[in-house]
Amino acid sequence: MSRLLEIEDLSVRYRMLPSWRAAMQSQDPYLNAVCGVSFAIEEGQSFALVGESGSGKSTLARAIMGIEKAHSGSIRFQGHELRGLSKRGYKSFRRNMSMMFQDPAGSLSPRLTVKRLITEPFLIHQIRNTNIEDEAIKLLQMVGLGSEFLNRYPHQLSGGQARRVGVARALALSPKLLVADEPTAGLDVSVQGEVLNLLLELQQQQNISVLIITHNLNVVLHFADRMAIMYLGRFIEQGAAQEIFLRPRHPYTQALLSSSPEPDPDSKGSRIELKGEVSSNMDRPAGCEFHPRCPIAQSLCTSTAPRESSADHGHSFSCHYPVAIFNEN
Amino acid sequence: MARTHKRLDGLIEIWAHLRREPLGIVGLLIVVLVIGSALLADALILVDPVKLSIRDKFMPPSLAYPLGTDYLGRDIYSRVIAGSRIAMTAALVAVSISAGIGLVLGIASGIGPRWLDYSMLLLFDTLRSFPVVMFALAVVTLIGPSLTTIILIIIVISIPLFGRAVRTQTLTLKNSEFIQSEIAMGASLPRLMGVHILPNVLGPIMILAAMEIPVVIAMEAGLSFLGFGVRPPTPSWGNILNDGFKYIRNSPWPLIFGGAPIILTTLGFTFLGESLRDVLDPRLRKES
Amino acid sequence: MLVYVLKRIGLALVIIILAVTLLYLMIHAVPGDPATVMLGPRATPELIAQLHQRMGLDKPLPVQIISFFGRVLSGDLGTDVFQEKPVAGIIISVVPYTLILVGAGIAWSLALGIPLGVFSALRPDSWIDKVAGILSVAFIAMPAFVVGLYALLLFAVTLGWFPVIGGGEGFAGQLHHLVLPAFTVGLGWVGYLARIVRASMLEVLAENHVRHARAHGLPQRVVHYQYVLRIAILPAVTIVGIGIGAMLSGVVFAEIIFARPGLGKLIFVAVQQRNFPLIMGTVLVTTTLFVVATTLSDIVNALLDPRIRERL
Amino acid sequence: MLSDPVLQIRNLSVEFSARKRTIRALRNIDLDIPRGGTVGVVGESGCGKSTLILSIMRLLAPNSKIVSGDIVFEDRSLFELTEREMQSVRGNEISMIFQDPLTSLNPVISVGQQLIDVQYRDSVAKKVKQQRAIDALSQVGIPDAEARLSSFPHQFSGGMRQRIAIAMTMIEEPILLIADEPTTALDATLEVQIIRELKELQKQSRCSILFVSHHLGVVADLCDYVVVMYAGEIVEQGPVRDLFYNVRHPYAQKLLECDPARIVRSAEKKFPTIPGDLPDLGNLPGGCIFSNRCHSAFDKCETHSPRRTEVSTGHSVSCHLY
Repeated sequence: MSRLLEIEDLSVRYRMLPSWRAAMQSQDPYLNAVCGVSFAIEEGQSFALVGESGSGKSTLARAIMGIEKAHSGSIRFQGHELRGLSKRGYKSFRRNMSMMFQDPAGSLSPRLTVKRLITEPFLIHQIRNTNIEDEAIKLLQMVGLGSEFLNRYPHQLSGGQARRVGVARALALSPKLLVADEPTAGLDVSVQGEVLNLLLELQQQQNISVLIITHNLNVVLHFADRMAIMYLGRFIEQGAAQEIFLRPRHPYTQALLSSSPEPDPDSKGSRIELKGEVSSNMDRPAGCEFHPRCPIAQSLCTSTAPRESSADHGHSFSCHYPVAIFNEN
Repeated sequence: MARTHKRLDGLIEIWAHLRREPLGIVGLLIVVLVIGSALLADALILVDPVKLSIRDKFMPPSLAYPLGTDYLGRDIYSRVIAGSRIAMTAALVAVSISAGIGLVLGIASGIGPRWLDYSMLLLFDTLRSFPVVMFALAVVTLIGPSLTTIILIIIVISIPLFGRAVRTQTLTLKNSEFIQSEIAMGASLPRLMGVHILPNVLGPIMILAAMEIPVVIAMEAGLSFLGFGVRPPTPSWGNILNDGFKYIRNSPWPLIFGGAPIILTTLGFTFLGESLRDVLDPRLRKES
Repeated sequence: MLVYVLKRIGLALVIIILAVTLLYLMIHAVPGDPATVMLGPRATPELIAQLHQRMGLDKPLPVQIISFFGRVLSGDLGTDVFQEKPVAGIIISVVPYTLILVGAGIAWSLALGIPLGVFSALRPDSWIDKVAGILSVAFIAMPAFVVGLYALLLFAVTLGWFPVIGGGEGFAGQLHHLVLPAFTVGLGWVGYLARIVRASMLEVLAENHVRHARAHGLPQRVVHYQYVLRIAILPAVTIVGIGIGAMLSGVVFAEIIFARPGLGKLIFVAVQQRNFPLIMGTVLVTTTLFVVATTLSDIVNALLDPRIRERL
Repeated sequence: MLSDPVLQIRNLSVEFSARKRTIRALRNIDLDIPRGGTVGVVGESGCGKSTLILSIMRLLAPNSKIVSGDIVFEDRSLFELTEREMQSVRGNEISMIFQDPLTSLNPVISVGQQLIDVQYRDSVAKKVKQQRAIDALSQVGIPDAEARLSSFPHQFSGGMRQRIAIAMTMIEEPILLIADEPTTALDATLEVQIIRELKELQKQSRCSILFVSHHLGVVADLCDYVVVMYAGEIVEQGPVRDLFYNVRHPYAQKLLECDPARIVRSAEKKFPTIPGDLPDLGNLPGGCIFSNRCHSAFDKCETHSPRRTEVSTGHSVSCHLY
């Protein structure tokens, strides 16, 4: 297997204050949305980014797509460095990477028909040697929609249908990498599965790599080979999805895992409650950034940031007092 | 071919909605009437609108002079009809030019670099901060009164209106997910503008333009009334009022019939514009 | 907050300076020089040169502009070459009339427009709301000067209830003279305010927090007048600022139609005489009034809305 | 049915008119809320959860109409009360927590004032009301409560705002609390906190809770009685253990299967779904509403509406299979 995407020490930041004002109030003028993140996706594999709102997962995805400017680090796609490329330079790679945005209907241009929407990629990349009409029908078929959808407009689609059109559009040029930002956001549980199944099926058929962003850990286990948990723009734990599910080492991961409990009336009290709320990106806590919320924080955590430790199978985490591994069977 | 079909379907749909708005229908009728009289003015007038017949001055409405005569005995009816042509010309020319310029500046401001946006905003704010009539009067002093001057003034002061609206619309679109998604697919800037931004901006601008027409008509008439617009004896509605105002104690008819078309036209365009907006505004349409 | 206020005032100053500079530039961009235009057929080379010197037209443009602002800062708007009087004095003597007219126009339109808007919004789609809606649109659409002319014709000339011309003597007399002009400049704003208040009130009524307040059993009165109106009134505040500015335009017509002293009448006469210093002065003063009004309304708006207050 | 209910809904049907069509949003709802108990309502979008709540609060939009049925609260029919009487029920006896904490507080009125406003019925000194507000805020875990009274809603995070909303109901000490998806808009780690606050509140005030959610895990944790809704009808209801361990209705079964937390258990690498679409509530087909999506539907399902059958004490299901 070869590495399709390699991210190294990537940071993204936004300017929040003009520098004179920042100096006056002795504040950092930047909001560090993503700080020093490294990971890789193999060809045909899927990788999940998990985190709560504001953790920087969408920003990271957009930086990879070149919509957001990365401040430092490296983004290598098929061995080519993407960071710092011009718009034109990026364009030649966009054929091979595509992104699905959160809002199913909102990410479709409102005045275009489904046919236009799903064949846009061909027009943008000036691919003329195909019959657009056939291609459109084929794509619709691929995502399980009939050709009667060709002339509909986005506002005439249900959430699930709009999502399917989004998938068709993203996969129109058979990309190597698909970035899916919360592909099930706003969908009912009974429809959620359909979209995920579709993505799974197409991924296996076409050997696409998928970077999926979600806040629902349970979706991940089924979907992803590897995953990373983000907190305040950093990866606090990363590894094989199965591994993290069975043996979470970071207390935050553990809490997240416990937060979507089985619908079982007798398993009461299994949820781990964290104190307080996610700290502000602009005002990061000293030491381990998770310590104000951590149920097991010690004095060391308030002063020193933990370094990344590794466990087996490429599993790594940043915690001074990782969760002990019990129920090993 | 397919495209014209789509347009036609759109028009039919608009009509279907508009039919249920009585006020909009009234507005439409008035607008058709005014535009019709402007187009057919030559056929509709009874006598030459600038022809004097001092003997018949200050006549009340009669068979010979349906709307009476003014202080020089000119036929007010013919002058009103001829005036509609001037009003419509001023309105259409001024509105379409300023909407066009506003569209370009607004999109540039919304999509361009920050410094451009700031300077555009400053320009719009500055142009808007002259009280309109004072500004107009100052300009008239400089380049002399004429229809062209009025149209020029109206263009300049309407640009900020359109520019700002387009800018806001563009900014909202720019941050929307569908534009982001086009960018992620590698769409070029001209493509973004032409295919995705422009069509979505155009609708609201058309409505705004329709709503601006009555304002322009009022402005032309107002400046002419003050004596700073269309030069007499050309029959503009404002000029009719000007004459009537001077001789208000002699005869009320020029004043009454000079003002009526202005009020009627502005009301007509406004009612039509309002109804069109209600019909076209997708937010409202979804509900009803 | 302080930063915002300062920024806003700074912006206002920049706009005033830009506006005046623009006007200055325009005067000079026009073919023919102002002195010649002013003097008309009377122009002789000597007279022109003399006027040039008196108006500072012989110096380079940037110097002219800067010295103009310099003089403005010391309260000197130049001298009216026709009456040989300082422009500032002439303007100051008529400003009160205009301000009173604008104030009266805004006051009565607020007093009628806001309750009308609230009333309509609380009974959406009732026949009263529909009538109020049509009237509002009609008031907005009708040009103020035609309204003024009709009012003059009907109430002053035909019925004789109100005086035809002048500013009036004594308080009662002034009030009597104020009625028709104030009616003229305010009518459109009754419509504007009613519409804006109605629309924003309906919008706020549909917001979640209103349902929340109702679910907690808050009395109708409290919900409508404290929880909703407080937010719904904000756009109206902004509009009043713009309204004052726009009325400065409207007063030109009102002052001419009702032969009332004021800035509008002043500039009208100045334009007819091509009296550039007086025109410049009046435009500067009205522009300043306009910008001050919009700036104030922005600041008041920010003060009323904690969300904006906070962000600044 | 359960003994001593605070709220009884009998045969409630509600319709909307939209685009000249009649949407039959709720049909024949029967539901009891026991004193001190917690009833969970689950269902997907369009199932009528919100309409149900708004009917109880009598805050339905003007284009809706109650076609039949009654809601009896503490021996009074809510539909027979005057608007003024209803006002004194709202907040005082039935209180409510909304879904989106970001929009449910008035943005231009200070939090303290809003907490005082809900006490308008009490004729005690403002000082006392203020003190109550402070106490309630500290109880729901807002640090520095006294100083924060003068803050405005936007100065609090989403989780904090939901706590403020809980503090409001805490002050009102209602007999019944309706919680409309109070955690849906919040992150997972905050959800745990809010649920604990709700449990705390109930322990203190012994109020009954009607808890609406689509998160089955939370319902299992919090509620002792569960109601499953689909397309405007109650398809199954029963005590929490009966329902989760012995689920009968095919829709309820599927819904449980689809719950993301259950997915982990299944070995098959495929996500469970419920194929098909909701029926059109403006043009209802005859027979069982779920028949078009049901995997065990038979002839009768398409022609006859199932009646409600009690399968064990308090556990009833509307399905021809039982």
